[in-house]
Amino acid sequence: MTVAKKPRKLGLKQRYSMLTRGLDWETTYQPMDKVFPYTSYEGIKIKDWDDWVDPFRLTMDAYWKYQAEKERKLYAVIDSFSQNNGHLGITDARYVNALKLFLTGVSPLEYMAHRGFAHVGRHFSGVGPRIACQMQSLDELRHVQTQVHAMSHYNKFFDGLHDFRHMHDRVWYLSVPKSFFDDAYSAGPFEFLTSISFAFEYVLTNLLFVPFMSGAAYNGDMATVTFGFSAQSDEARHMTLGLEVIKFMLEQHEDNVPIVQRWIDKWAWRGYRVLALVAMMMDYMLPKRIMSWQEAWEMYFEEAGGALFADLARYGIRPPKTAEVAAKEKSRLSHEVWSIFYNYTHAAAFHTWMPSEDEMRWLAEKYPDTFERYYRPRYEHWIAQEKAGNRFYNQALPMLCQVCQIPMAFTEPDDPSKICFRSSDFGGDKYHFCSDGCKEIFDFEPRKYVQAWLPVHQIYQGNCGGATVPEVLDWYHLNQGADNLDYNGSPDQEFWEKWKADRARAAS
Amino acid sequence: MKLDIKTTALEQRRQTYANVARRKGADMPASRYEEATLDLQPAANFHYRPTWDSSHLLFDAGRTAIVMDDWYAIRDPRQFYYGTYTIARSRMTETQEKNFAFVEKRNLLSAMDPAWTETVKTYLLPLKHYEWGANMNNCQIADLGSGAAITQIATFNMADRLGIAQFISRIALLLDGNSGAALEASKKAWLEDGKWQEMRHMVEDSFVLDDWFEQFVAQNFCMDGIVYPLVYQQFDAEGDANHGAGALAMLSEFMVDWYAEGLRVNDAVLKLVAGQSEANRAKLAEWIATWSGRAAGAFQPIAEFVLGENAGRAAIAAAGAELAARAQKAGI
Amino acid sequence: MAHIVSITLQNNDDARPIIEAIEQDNPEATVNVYPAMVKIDCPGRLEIRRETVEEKLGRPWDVQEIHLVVISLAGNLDEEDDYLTLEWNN
Amino acid sequence: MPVSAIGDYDFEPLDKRDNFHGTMLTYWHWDDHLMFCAALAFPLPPDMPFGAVIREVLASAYSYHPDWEKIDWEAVEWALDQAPFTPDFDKSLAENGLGHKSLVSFVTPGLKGIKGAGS
Repeated sequence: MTVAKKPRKLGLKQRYSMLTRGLDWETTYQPMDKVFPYTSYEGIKIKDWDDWVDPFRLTMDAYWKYQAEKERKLYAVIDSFSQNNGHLGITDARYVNALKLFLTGVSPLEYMAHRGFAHVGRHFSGVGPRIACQMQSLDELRHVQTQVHAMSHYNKFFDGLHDFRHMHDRVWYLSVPKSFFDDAYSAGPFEFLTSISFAFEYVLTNLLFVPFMSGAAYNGDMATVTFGFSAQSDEARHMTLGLEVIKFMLEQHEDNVPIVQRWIDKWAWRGYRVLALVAMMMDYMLPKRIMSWQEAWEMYFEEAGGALFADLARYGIRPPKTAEVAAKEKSRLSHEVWSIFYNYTHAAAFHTWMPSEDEMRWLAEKYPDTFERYYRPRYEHWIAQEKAGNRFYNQALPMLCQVCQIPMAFTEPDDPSKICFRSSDFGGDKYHFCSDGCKEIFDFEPRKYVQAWLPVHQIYQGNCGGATVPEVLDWYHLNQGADNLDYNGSPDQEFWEKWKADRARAAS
Repeated sequence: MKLDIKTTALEQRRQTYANVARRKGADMPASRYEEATLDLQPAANFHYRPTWDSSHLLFDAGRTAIVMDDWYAIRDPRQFYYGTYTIARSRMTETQEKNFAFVEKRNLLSAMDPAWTETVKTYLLPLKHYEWGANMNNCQIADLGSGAAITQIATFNMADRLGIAQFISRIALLLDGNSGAALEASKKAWLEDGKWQEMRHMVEDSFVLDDWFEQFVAQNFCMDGIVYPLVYQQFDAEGDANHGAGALAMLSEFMVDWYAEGLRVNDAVLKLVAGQSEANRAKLAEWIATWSGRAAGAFQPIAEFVLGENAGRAAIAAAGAELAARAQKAGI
Repeated sequence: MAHIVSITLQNNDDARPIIEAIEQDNPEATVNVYPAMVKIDCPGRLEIRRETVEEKLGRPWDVQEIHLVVISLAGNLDEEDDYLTLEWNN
Repeated sequence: MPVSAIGDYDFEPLDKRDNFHGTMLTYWHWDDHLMFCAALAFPLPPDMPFGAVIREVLASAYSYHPDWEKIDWEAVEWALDQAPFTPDFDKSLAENGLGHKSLVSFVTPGLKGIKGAGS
């Protein structure tokens, strides 16, 4: 009888290792480099894939069990949110504009992450990292789908959410997040993991999800805070994957260090530029605020990132160059970005507005060095113009950065009053950048970035539905007069004021 | 607070997202499956070509010979999106856990004939590598496929196949008392045992296919269409009837249910794709002929080993005939 | 000075026993409460012990159940049957 | 640096001048007036006179600003691709040395935006 009498007890690590390691094999009927054609071209040297340390040790059965429990809870909240018309419980309808930006700008990236992790989940030649990537691919599908479902209720009552996928592929500011992820997905598998798992998930997404979602809770949006935190419980796994990937590459070969360092510099910068949208969401779009962008940056990047990079120093890794410039920009980033959207909200699928006097006091308190000096005078002028029936809309299209694709609105690191212009010549043409960070990225791989689909240039080339702004907005599927323009006077505002009046009447 | 329910605040401005409304009509409420699936894949204005495949764009529809007017014509008959998928699997896993606990507690595998235990180690345990191969192929479809509808199906397959590989590994641990010896021996068999080499050869060839839809056909229709009916129906029945292996069938309940569920999906996908054009139909017919023939030949040594030469051949032939009948029903 | 490791959990009933267990087993930990979440910081190292959580919970607890309530982490993670630790190696 | 890639990785830039239907792309920036959040992009015929750009193009974009009508055009300090230059208003953009994707920026002495705060 071969069935053992008393099975020995397996610890978590051992059991996980037995159920995963060893599933793969060295192929012999097809050469390994044909089965895994993408693992060497980036120059990363791996001596032994078995050195990989699994971050979390979830077998599929445990994965299904825990994830199903999370999904049951989440959908119970989403159901009750819509049954109870939870959209009426938020602090103010202006808040919904943050959700519009989230659904059109962020949710499609979750989908990209799903496909990107499927790509590396297939193409790494080690079983450990592949399983971690595959689970993440599955998680990311969860994130986009739960976001679409949570926002589905808002879409029934508010503008700007109705055609998020179509818009993501076309609308000018959405090319910022889109190009970010296209850049990562089109890179090799190691760079992809450095960009998304490490730079984005480990170093930066806390800034997106944690204070912003806590802010959603503070503003009465239970559906969003629930999907946000439920997604974050997966992010904790993803973050750990990000850190393990970096350590794995660094430990495998010293030649990997400079490559990884360059990727960290590149992706921390690129990710930081995308998060400029979040800076604006935090400081301007949450009616009740938890912390300022600057405070969040200090807590999640400077403090947490400081510890992380001190830990990686033993491999010869230094903090990303982003750190220095971002420290200089942190007191102006959100204001510069809000100004961009205030300029161009007639071409955006969400509303902007001028902060109230209370809100300006809060901004002044949080940003004592910059707000009163640079932004209040501008805002007061805009407010006066709006009162006079002359709300400012910038009538000409902006110059864009070739790499991050944000309008060239960022100021010199050492002078908040001067726009930062950088440029390079390549192949007989000029290319312009918003920063040294973006210029360095271009200069290293110009052939990649000359392909960029820059919305303003595409409009001028006649590829976006027509030569006039209304034609372009039609091409975006933007409902003009509803999705766009100032919050004041919008159908969203009319709806909200009416509801508030009804509520007041019912209460009296 | 008392509220007038007729307040305008409760008047919906729209029923669903515009992309869904364009397909269904604006007045139709949409299902969660539809909102979470339709048009989710980026479709235009890609910025950079992939450095790993610079002859294509990201999400290039030209990565398969199959041509569809609309890849979202494909729907999952189970209507699985992540939530419904994981909840369904967690239910199946609960049953599977109970079965494992039941078998383990009563040491039921010891009721198997010792010779049959060795047979099981030979035919069942190496399949964990076959499953891992199926995981890789579905992962590749999830990477390169066209449209969220089909890539979502492949993503769930990818996870399922890893899960099944792990269930098989757990059977191995039950058989070797957690020593890992059976896991190692079965990997050696997959790599070296002559009976397995045509299978491994076929699986490795499927890894390097250029066309992801051919991979879908080869893996999910043809190879599985031979392997699953044999292993989880014929072999289990033989073990149960003649070798005291009833408990083993309990441990493969997940696989049996999973395969039955997947049949409907795969057949529906093929029927829809074949119905799009004669060119698609011809391509599918070609792939099915190639891969079902190959799978039948590759698995024959195992079938003969388990069931005996004649019964093994007959079982392979029957599985091949069932595949042919399914293909015909799908219009191929 | 030791760098701060950190774990952020949802502020709900499932997480409460874990938060209490962390406080008990990590005297240096600071608990920061935000809307809907709790961020716990600790210099150098933080440990979550299964035994302590089970005491608080009054039932068996699998360390992997942490997946249901965790929001964010900072530090190198090690997970075993009996504990989960976060640590910086410097 | 070539891009790390499998196979050739060299593609036509999307913004070649030929793609702009006879115009060339130009960027214009008014210093100290960040109420206009960024420099502006205009596709313009290379033979368009420099002065006509100011009158017909820039005026429509910038005249919203109270400083616009106060500009002393004789005193304006110009830069072309960040090097000082003196445009001839009567000559064409091309004759003034502008190329595809050139950046023209200008400082208007004495005018520092709303309340002198650079907006």
